[in-house]
Amino acid sequence: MSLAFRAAVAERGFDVELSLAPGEKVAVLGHNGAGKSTLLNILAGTLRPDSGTAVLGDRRLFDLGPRRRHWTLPHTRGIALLAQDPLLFPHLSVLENVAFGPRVAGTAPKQSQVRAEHWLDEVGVPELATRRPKQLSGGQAQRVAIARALAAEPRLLLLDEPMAALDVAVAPLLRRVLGRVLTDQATIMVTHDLLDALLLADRIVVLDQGRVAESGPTDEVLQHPKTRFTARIAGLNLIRGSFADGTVTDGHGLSVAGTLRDGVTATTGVRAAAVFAPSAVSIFREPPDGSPRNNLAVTVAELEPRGELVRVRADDHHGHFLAADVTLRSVADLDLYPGREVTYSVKATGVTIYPL
Amino acid sequence: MSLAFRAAVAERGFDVELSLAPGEKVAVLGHNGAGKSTLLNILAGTLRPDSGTAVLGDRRLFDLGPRRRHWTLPHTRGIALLAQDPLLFPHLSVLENVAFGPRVAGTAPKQSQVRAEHWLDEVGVPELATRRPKQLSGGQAQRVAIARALAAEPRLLLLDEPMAALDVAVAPLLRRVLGRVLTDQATIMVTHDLLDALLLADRIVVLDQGRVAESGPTDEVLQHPKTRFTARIAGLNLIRGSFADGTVTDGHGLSVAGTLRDGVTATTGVRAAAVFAPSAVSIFREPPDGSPRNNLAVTVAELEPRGELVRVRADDHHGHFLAADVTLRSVADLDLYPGREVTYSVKATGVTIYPL
Amino acid sequence: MTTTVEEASVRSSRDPRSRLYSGLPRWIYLPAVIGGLFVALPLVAMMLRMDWARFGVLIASPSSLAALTLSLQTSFTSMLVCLVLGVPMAMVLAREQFPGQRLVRSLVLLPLVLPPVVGGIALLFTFGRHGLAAPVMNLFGISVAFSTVAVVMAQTFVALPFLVVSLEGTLRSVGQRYELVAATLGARPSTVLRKVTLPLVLPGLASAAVLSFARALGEFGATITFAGSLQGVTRTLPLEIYLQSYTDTDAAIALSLVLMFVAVVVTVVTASISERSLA
Amino acid sequence: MTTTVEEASVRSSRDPRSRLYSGLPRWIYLPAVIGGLFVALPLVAMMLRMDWARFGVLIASPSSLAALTLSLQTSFTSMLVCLVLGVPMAMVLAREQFPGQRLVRSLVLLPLVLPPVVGGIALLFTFGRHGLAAPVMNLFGISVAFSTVAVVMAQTFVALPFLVVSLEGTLRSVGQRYELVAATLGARPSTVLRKVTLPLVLPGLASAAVLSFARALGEFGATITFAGSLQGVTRTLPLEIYLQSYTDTDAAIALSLVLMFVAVVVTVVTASISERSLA
Amino acid sequence: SGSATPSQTSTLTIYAAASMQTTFDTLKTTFEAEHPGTTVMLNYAGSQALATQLVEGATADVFVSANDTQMKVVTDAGLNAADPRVFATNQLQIAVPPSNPAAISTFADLTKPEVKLVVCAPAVPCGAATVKVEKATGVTLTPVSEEQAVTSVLSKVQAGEADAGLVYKTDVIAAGDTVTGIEFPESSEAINRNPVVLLKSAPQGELGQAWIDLLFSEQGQQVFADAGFGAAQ
Ligand SMILES: Nc1ncnc2c1ncn2[C@@H]1O[C@H](COP(=O)(O)OP(=O)(O)OP(=O)(O)O)[C@@H](O)[C@H]1O
Ligand SMILES: Nc1ncnc2c1ncn2[C@@H]1O[C@H](COP(=O)(O)OP(=O)(O)OP(=O)(O)O)[C@@H](O)[C@H]1O
Ligand SMILES: [Mg+2]
Ligand SMILES: [Mg+2]
Repeated sequence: MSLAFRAAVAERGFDVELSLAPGEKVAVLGHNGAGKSTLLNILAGTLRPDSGTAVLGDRRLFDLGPRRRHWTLPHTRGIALLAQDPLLFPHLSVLENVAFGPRVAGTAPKQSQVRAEHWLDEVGVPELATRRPKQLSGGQAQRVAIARALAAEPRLLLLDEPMAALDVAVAPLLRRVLGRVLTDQATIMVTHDLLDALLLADRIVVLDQGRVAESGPTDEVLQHPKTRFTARIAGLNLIRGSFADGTVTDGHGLSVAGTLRDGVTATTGVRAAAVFAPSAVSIFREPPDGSPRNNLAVTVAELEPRGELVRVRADDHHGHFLAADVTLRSVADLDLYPGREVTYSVKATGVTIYPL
Repeated sequence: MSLAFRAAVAERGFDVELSLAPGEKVAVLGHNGAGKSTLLNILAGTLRPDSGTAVLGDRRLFDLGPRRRHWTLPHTRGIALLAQDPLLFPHLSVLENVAFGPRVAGTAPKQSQVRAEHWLDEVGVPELATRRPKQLSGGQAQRVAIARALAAEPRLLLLDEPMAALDVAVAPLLRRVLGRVLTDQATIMVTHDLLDALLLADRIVVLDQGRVAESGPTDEVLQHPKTRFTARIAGLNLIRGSFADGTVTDGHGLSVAGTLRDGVTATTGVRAAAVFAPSAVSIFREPPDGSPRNNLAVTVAELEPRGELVRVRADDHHGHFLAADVTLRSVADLDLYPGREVTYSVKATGVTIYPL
Repeated sequence: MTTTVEEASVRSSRDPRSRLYSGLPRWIYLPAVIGGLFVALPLVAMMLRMDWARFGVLIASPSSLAALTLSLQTSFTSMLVCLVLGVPMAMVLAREQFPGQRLVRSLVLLPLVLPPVVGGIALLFTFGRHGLAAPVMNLFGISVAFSTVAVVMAQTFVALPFLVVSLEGTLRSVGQRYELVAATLGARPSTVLRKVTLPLVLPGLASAAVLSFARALGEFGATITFAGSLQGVTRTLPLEIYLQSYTDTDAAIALSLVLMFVAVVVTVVTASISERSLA
Repeated sequence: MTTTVEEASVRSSRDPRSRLYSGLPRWIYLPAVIGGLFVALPLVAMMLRMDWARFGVLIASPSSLAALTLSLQTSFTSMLVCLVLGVPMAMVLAREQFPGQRLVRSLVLLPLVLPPVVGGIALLFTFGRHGLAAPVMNLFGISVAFSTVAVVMAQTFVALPFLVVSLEGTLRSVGQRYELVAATLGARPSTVLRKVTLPLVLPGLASAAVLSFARALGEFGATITFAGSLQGVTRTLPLEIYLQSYTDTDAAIALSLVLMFVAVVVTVVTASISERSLA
Repeated sequence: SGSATPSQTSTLTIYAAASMQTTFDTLKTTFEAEHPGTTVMLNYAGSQALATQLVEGATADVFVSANDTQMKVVTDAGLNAADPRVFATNQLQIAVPPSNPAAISTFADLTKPEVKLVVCAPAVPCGAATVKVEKATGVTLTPVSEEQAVTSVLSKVQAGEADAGLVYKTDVIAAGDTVTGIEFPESSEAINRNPVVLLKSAPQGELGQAWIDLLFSEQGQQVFADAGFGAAQ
């Protein structure tokens, strides 16, 4: 089931073009308000764009523009949408919820029930069949919602942050369920979570301010981001500039030394990206006198705790916000706070360079 | 302003005893549903316990029990409560919001305004005075809410996850504001965030299922937790048992070798805790043949992504869930998933042992 | 000593449910109780005036029974008509946005505030023999004057706004999210309506229906003006009460009490049912 | 070809606001429009019947003007009384939990369904010279029957439930959180009420007040029974309409149109004000 | 005390059946001219509503009923200062729309099956009169509606909803040219009497008596005759 999609919603500053190969699973990443939900809603048919066209497999979903007013209703599209809130119908039992899709498609009650039982089994909660939705935990409800969406046998499944509302303890199990049941299912999944993308998606599409910022195979995009925005999502620091002698120098004169990515070559003057992980950064109060080749004077902008680590973001005065991960203890010891001047130190072996 | 507090709410399984030295700042930690908000609501006077007594400074807040029905109304207590949602009065300007406390306490309009301006200045947003609450961002609104609470000059300030609803980018700035303005303010702050506790609190109280699980000076509790629950909150693995020969052995025969905490001694047979950080754990598919003294056979239970790292929790079949932090890449390389059998390997130098 | 304030505030603590702070100033109970009494006393006064010994006889007279039966039948029918017309109206008002929506909503509300007699005159002007709709109605040989149908029309006219207004509120507060999910699962709009929307708003629908039933039950002015008053055909309970009040005040009171009783039972029962199903 | 379904569904797309899927089956517009016409046509019919050339003369007669003035005065006063009694009632119903709450709520609703004439009789039984409250009232030398005060009482009796029911809904949906915050900032309950609760529910309060004003404006049956019909003292606009209908139907229609006009203006204006302040 | 002292202003309160509205409004002007400083307050409603109000303690000087029945309610309660007197009488007429679509000309025509006839319910005075006529003539009417009030009968004839209605002659005259009245001899079988009485608790007893006197005066009787009433008894 291939998808060709283009749509614009002026009011939301949304203008996205997208195409999917048959059976491909796509993760859509992006900041809050980037237009991820807008994309899914247009596809599902609950929001009509100002203009655009979309074709799923052999069927036109919409074709809107000057003089073109083709628009199909959601229930004719074969596209199921599952959001953060499972939204199980509260007046139906779990089994009836899952059987809803088959039933409204005209399948006989008996057969619908069999199919519902099959999918409940697939998502690992066959024992919940007779419960009411309000008797379920968040994780159970979300599994049932997945079963319900799949039982409708959609040609395309849309998932809008399906794990965002779940306990951290439940999300991994659900991720595993999804990994198993989505094997042959064309899927577009919106997520804030790198792990989802990594484990479940063949391709990543990054949206920024209603536009596609980057798109490509999952590994490639995450390991070698081309835009600073994607780098930030992937949790990496990225500096773009021209390459010369193992060093990338940006327009403001900031230079970062590093090692070329395996198997690539670069000629002097070519546009290139230098990428390093926050964990590769050490923080010093005074510029250190040691082996690391890269010492950047920065001003701490914000501290964001992540478990035992704290991610420190700092302004390098060249237009970059660079992240470093340090321990809670170091934050206290170094007396880090927004506004403090420190030095980021990165070994050249921790920096990967590749041409853009 | 010292506080002596004891209260029980049978319906919520809540039974907490607590006392505070004058001016002490306390962080209350605990799982969802542990009773943190219940504690604050009883103190603020918006919830009446079944029984209990509380005295703040020289004033009795309540004294409930068989035949004892002393209960003061919230507005007479001098206890301000600030929750996750800033709840600025939408029909008043920012300045009027902050001046609300002084005004209802009978201060003259002019003076109230001066005081409101002072506190807006303190929290760093004097320029917002004339705005309406709906014209503020989440972080701005929360700062104004802090100013409003402080302008009421409460004898005790209660903060219920004041930063939970804020963008990660805004929280650190607000934390800094709090650190500055709360200097001389008796405060009880509920938080899920270690960094808050570390930076803002003198003391930590950990609640679990409506009871105080642990309580003590911040550093002591976080570095040397006494209960597994607290260890988990502090992001550490804890095994309790009896000490013998540099090793702690629990009731199920699980042994962990480590090094004694600086400056303490332990005799054989004494009850002791062995603590190690998730980052000290390496994961192997097969038991490795190397220097680490501790190799524990475990079953992966869940994967929880945290930035570039993934926290793996695994069951050691001795009643512990042990955490390990590995990179995203390792999760994929090791093919980790819930149910997989692996080995956790920890060097003895990574394990701290201290008597309980 | 601050005891006075404190003690007073614990007064209601004997009720275990009131452990949450209500924050009401104490003086507010004074006007609230006065208001409650103002509404309740007249009802009590009516009961006290009743000659209970004659109650059974009074309400069992043939004309009373005929009126009661007719009232229950027509009110029930009106409720059904209100459902058939009012549910779609509420759905369109709640789910669609169109220009002039506010005006339409306030027009629909108008029968609430129109004196019912004026409403009856307006109905005569519309559906009467020489009314606005007469040409169309004559074409189909329909004549409603002086028939039970006219009673139902008058009752529907005054009761419809109650149903529309309260159901629109329910629909808005339930929101559209479940309906959208059902659509993406392949359910066509009619199916969504039948299998999702209506079951979801059932408690609200029930209480809206009851409100319209109760209003229809009490309808007097529009009925007498538009439908007339003939025993067994158009003379509903309120009309019978009015007529009885000429000759036998006791009978009128007795019938009023019956009317009130039916209304209270229906509303209390529905309220408790819908509260339970919401819980 | 699925064109038919698709094309039809885009019909409303000329309205830029309807970019969101409403999910209504198309057939639902049929009963909705029929329902709308059923309510609107009678009002149109009345306007068509009006002899507009005489309109000005008819509504400007001394008795009409006296009735209009009296109606506006008494309805406004009733609205104030409804506010004074109804706001506390709504607050207690919304914020407190007490046994029998459901019964109290349905008793308060009763005047909604009681035929107003019966309501008037009940008021006579209570506040009339020989009524239930007479001993108390005589003690203070108060006599209300057949005075303008009686008109206000009759109107308040029927209008109060409108205010209480709609305000209680608003109070519940606004919730108690702001009130609790204000209390922890040191505001006593009365201050919270004045400085927080009332300003917060202002839009809902305004529309509830208007609803009660409009209902009071249209009150007929209880007024004529309890207060009588003295020009300038108790003869409000609906009573004048009733009297005029004996002799001059045109005048009655003209006055009804005036009544409707006042009601629509007041409701539309308030609706748009409260929508604006909610936005 | 009040009426004799012209310098004082006084108010005379009269509870009058709604059917008296036109005539009493005329007489009010006359009366106020003759008694400077006096205001006449007229409370018009159905006789039955007025009787209830009086029994429930309303204060008035004069009660004017549209029939003997409601007067009896008041006298039975002992509220009267003197015996009621009948100052005018009234007779039924057939009211038809101006076009007279059913071509009614006699009382017997009302029994034609295609005629939509509305009458008053037996409980109200005009209905009681209708029953009397039926009994006296042996004719059985089959009305489509038995209305609660004369106005309801009239408005249905005016609207053309009914082909004919039985109401009082005075009502037909008051309705002007919106209906046409048809006299029928059988109406003499049921003469309706309009009694008036001074009330015991009258605050303005003398003025009240003056009003009653006005009703029986030549001038008063002329006003009633113009409105279609029969003479006092
Ligand atoms: N109902 C709406 N009406 C108008 N604009 C809207 C509406 N919903 C969202 N927007 C705007 O459209 C843009 C895209 O929003 P969208 O919900 O698609 O973002 P998102 O990527 O899903 O964000 P999030 O991660 O917060 O879910 C944002 O600027 C948002 O403010
Ligand atoms: N209004 C309520 N009525 C009854 N029980 C409640 C109510 N609110 C909370 N509880 C129960 O009381 C217990 C303590 O809840 P509380 O809100 O104090 O937890 P918490 O520590 O603040 O949790 P969280 O981190 O989720 O805010 C829980 O078991 C909860 O289910
Ligand atoms: Mg979204
Ligand atoms: Mg909480």
